[in-house]
Amino acid sequence: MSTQESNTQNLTLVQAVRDGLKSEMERDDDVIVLGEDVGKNGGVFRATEGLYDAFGGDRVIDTPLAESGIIGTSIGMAAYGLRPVPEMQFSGFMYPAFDQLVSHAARLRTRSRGRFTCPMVVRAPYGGGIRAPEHHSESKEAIYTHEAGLKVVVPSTPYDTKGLLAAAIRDPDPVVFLEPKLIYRAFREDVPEEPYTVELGEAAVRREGEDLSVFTWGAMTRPTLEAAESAAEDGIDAEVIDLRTLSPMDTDAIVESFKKTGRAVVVHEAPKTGGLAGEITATIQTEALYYQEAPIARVTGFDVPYPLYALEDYYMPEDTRIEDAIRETYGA
Amino acid sequence: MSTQESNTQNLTLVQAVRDGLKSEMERDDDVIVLGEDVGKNGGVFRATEGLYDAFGGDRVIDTPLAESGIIGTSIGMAAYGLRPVPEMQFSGFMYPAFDQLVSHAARLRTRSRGRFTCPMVVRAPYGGGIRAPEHHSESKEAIYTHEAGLKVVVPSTPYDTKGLLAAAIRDPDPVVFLEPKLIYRAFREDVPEEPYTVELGEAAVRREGEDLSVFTWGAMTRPTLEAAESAAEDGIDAEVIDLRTLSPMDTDAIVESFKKTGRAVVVHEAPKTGGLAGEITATIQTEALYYQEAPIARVTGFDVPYPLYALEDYYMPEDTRIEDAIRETYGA
Amino acid sequence: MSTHRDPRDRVQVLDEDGGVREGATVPDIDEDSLTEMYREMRLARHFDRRAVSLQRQGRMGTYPPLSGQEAAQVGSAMALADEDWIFPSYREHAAAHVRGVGLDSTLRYWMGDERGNDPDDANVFPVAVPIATQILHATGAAWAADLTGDDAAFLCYFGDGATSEGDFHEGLNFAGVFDVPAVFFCNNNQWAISVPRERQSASATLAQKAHAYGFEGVLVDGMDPLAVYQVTSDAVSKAKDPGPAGDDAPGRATRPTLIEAIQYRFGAHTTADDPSVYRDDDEVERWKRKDPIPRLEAYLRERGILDDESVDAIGESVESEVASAIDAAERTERPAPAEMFDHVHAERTERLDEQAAHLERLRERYGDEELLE
Amino acid sequence: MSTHRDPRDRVQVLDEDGGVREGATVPDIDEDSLTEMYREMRLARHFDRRAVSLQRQGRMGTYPPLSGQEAAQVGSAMALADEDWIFPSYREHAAAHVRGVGLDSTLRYWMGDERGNDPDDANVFPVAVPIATQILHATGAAWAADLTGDDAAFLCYFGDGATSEGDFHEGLNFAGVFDVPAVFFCNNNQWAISVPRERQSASATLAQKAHAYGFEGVLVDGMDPLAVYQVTSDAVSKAKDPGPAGDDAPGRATRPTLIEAIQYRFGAHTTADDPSVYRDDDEVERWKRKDPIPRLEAYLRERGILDDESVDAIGESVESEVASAIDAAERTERPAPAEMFDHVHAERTERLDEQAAHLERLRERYGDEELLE
Ligand SMILES: Cc1ncc(C[n+]2csc(CCOP(=O)(O)OP(=O)(O)O)c2C)c(N)n1
Ligand SMILES: Cc1ncc(C[n+]2csc(CCOP(=O)(O)OP(=O)(O)O)c2C)c(N)n1
Ligand SMILES: [Mg+2]
Ligand SMILES: [Mg+2]
Repeated sequence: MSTQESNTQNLTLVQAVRDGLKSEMERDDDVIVLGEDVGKNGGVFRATEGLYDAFGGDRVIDTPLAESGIIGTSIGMAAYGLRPVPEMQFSGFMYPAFDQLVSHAARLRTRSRGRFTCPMVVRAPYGGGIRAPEHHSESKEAIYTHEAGLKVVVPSTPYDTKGLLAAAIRDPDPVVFLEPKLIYRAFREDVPEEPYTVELGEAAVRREGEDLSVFTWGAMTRPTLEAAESAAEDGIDAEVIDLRTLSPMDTDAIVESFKKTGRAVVVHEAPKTGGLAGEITATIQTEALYYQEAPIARVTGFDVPYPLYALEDYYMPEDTRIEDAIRETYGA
Repeated sequence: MSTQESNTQNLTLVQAVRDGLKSEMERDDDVIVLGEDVGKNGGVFRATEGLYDAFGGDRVIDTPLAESGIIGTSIGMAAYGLRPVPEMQFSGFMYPAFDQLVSHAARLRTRSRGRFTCPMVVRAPYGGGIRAPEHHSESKEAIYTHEAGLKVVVPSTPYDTKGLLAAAIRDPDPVVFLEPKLIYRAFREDVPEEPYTVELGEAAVRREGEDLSVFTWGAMTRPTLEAAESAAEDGIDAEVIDLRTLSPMDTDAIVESFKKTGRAVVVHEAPKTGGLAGEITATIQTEALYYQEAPIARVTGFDVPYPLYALEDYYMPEDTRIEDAIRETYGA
Repeated sequence: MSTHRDPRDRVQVLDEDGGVREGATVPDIDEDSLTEMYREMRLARHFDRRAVSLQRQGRMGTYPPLSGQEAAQVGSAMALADEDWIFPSYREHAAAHVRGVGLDSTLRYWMGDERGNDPDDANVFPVAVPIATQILHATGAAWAADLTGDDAAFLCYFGDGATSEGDFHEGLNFAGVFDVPAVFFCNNNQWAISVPRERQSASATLAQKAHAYGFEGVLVDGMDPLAVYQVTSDAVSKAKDPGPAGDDAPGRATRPTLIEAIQYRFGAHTTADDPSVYRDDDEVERWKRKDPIPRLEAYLRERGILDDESVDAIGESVESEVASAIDAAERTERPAPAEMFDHVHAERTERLDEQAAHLERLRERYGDEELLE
Repeated sequence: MSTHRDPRDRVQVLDEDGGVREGATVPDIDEDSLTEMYREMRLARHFDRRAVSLQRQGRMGTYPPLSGQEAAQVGSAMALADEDWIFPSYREHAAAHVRGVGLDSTLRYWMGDERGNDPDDANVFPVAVPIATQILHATGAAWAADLTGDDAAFLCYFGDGATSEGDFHEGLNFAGVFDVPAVFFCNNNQWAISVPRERQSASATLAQKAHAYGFEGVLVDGMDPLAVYQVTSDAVSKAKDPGPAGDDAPGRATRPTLIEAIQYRFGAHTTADDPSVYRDDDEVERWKRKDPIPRLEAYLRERGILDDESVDAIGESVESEVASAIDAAERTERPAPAEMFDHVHAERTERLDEQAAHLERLRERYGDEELLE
């Protein structure tokens, strides 16, 4: 995927987060990291490990335990000219900051007609599958995507993680950066040592195929690819598209793929009702209804509060369930 | 609409809210009303006027200015056995309570496997069009609808308002009750003096039609009906369905209507991306794709923060825009 | 620098008739500034009356009046230096004007036009409607200034009701922990819409809440512009040049201060509110005796700084300034519909382009009249 | 009833060797209860060790240990009457056990089974993971009890970190305004994961934060079970039977109390945490000298209430109680997948029925093994 000439490191996704933070902090003194346990402790997932030692306590800041406080002060900092990168310890703990995020971060530019802006990246580990306690497995990207003024990014590979994070940090507006923690350490990839960006708003084709399109993002990308490979053994050639940025969404890529295949499955962990599969389906069917050959399937979490871990494997979409939907959609 | 034999009063929608609260408070001593300015002042829209005098300060309670406090204490009250009906002064000010709503109200039953429950109705005036200041015009039903464990109701007539509110209050689980303030005083309707319920989860056919289905709710119902009448003059016979309850959604009614017409328009005030029109479209096309004759149109707010009032009329869907979509969809 | 006043002692300089109270120290303000202070308060009062009337005539939307609260706003804003910032709620029209925001901007904002919220070069943050949320922005900006070595103070206004919100707590707590140069200025006007101060908190004073964050709280007569000026000056100096936290200090923080300015809103909460439903005229009359404008006027007349002539001249200049501001605001062209799409992000997305184009198509097809009716 | 202690004075009864401190009054507790207090602390300590080991062996998920905090939990929970309630965070396994929650339930919960969170008939609210959120539930329930005329106290546990959250502020503020029978019990164990107490707030004590809400704050040695028992009893009595707010009171509220119990967590924040990254062994060792268990044991031996024999017997009974709880928890059948759909609302919706049916179809088609791999 990388065509860079520079030296590379073989990194996991969470290491790529750290490397991305580090290289942006080196590039730009205005970039600061703050949050609960991000300093000495290096974050509960070690995503900020080493940054405190490298940049000191004025740029890598342990805050009091208060999410609205973290996001609200970050907004003030951003408006004043810094580029804060606050961490929310888990995306399930972002809700206390929801008001600051949607009523202020998302609106500061429009409210002041551009005099004040909010270049801030809110990072949060998100998604399920790691046997964590209640509230540690949420996947609620849809509520941020519905909010005008916010951009929403979910990387699925180490290379993209570093590049998308850099693009988000350099973006003049607020970005919610959701990190699929299930795959924080699932695999490694070569990642350039140099800073680079992966443009926001562009989907990636992870597998080309002719028969059917599967749209997904984050931790669901891997089981989706597995399902596609397995379906391929029976001659079903699925295209797998990783959206990477959920807002703004790469509608062109979605529509283009669908026009080719005429069939689609959307995969996400979030509950089905009101999840982004609905948005994607609506987009497709406005722009490409006349290409459609079968109902678009949604493989998603169920409409239940995310269960404690004894049942979470029944809740999470995985390759078997995805493959089932691919076959049904192909056969429909 | 009402076939009751009892005496009726001719009420506006906001009067029906008040009447609904009053008659449920009379029926059940456990029902209490709390919020900012709901007591002596009777609410900034006068939705609770007279209740303080009728039921006293222990059942109609002015709280400190703190939304998380209001919802959080209501959860404790509900778990203890009361039936609190907290008011959020405007739906744009519910966000500070978002965490309590989604992390607790929505989950208390499932978390304790039914030992603790949360029979609570969160009322909030919602939607735009009244030349109000910033944050007073939000329409974010989608984010509550995405939350498993919450029910979401939006009435559009005085009769329904009283009946749905009663059903919500008697419901054993938390309900978000969004009141379209644009039509709080727009028209009157005969409303029985007796208590009655309108069942949650059932859509209402507001206009029968053969050519095309329009799905909407709340304040958008009226301009939609106007648009349908106007289209009818040119021989386009639109069916108008008012969903009334957004969660659980009356999928049967949606699918049934669509199977008859094969064409649909969805109308809501909320921003397009991630709004419920996506969910409705996805539902239709899974269940009735083979009946579909044209792309489903979405007439919605734009993907911008709700503008201050000099531009709000451009933002809000109204009959002309809806009719335009009806014609396009009919002609497609 | 720190004085560690007991938060139960109210700082006062002028009595209700404009005389200097026994034992009070009059702050060191030059005559021109005193005249300016008076003029700004007169301007605010007149502006307020006119704004309410514009709303009544349908020429403006909902408007939050400030009459009665002029001393708190003008006295505090005048205590700031050029490099300092204010973070207003929605009621600080007078403070914003002192800090350089044109009255026409303020009017445009309440006429439903976001462009009124871009205060040109003034060090004034945009209006914050959601209660208490701006406290965190002020703390964050003060923190950023501290981190980048800027020598400025950040003054944040909010009401008595705002002290009940979680954001008040988190904002003041962060300010204490990171010891930022912030002044938290609580306009305790006794009411949060219809909810009286006693209903907001069981604490004896709001000022004492500062101790929970390890810094000083000060109570001041908010209808005494000289007292307000004094405590704000002290707080601003401390923010910029703190001493160590004293032994009697409630904690470690040396820079921030919470000021509770006791005052009263004479009018309605907003033009949409009817205060007669929840409070007595008697109470209003009692507070009107503390009206800051006659108090300062009496003091300045007594000192020979004002006389009938200058008072009249000020009255006229104030009227004409307000009249031209209204004129300017009303003559401003409506924002173009496309404005809506232009400031969502730095650049429009494809979706926004499509939606803007769609709106233009609708406007062409049907005309604005039909579309807006 | 109210004592209005200065929140800077720490209440202590036992010294580090279990002797009674000079001038301290020993609370009135009968011998059986003292033995029970000791046993509950031993039980908690042993349970904790076994639970950590279950997690290490992959037999349980992430677990938050409590070693070092037994006195605060047991001492406070034992001060409650039958009708009283507790609202725990996620660490109060010992308090919950005192109040009647079986250890097997606690284990089931941390084994990922919601059924462990239904504490049968115990007056114990379910575990609250989002920090400080339970404070509002406790306030709300206490308020409801007050409104309905029930005579009960509501004790809410939370950590030092929790005091920074907005919900702490709103919860205590509501409690003050509505003067509800609540006791807010802050387990200040010096750390919120890696963030030290000084980073949470610049205030000299956490107890003094009570004044912001118009009620009393009390500081207690949280590793001294007798002192904890005493201050909690006092607070519970006051909650149920308050006097008027005294002249020196920080405000109007007469019932609520904030207790700050100074203590230390000996182990990791949770089994997912490595405290060596952020704190010194020295510090841990210093605090271990205050270990509540040997302190109470020495006191009880000195009083002749315990001897070698009874201590051993308690050790054995504690081990066997924990062993059977583990056995019971591990023998519990996994919850059925359908459970997920059954408690979303009182009744399943059509959508939930469909989704449950869909899951069953998948299970039939592919089998659990393939579906869960
Ligand atoms: C978060 C939030 N909740 C509710 C409101 C509605 N509201 C507007 S002003 C107000 C009262 C504010 O009282 P106070 O803080 O004392 O300020 P004042 O208006 O008296 O200046 C309320 C409840 C709001 N703007 N924001
Ligand atoms: C709202 C929220 N934010 C963050 C977390 C993650 N988290 C879990 S425990 C913890 C520290 C809590 O510290 P404290 O309140 O002192 O309690 P302790 O764990 O020391 O008992 C954090 C940050 C959470 N559970 N909830
Ligand atoms: Mg006020
Ligand atoms: Mg702690």
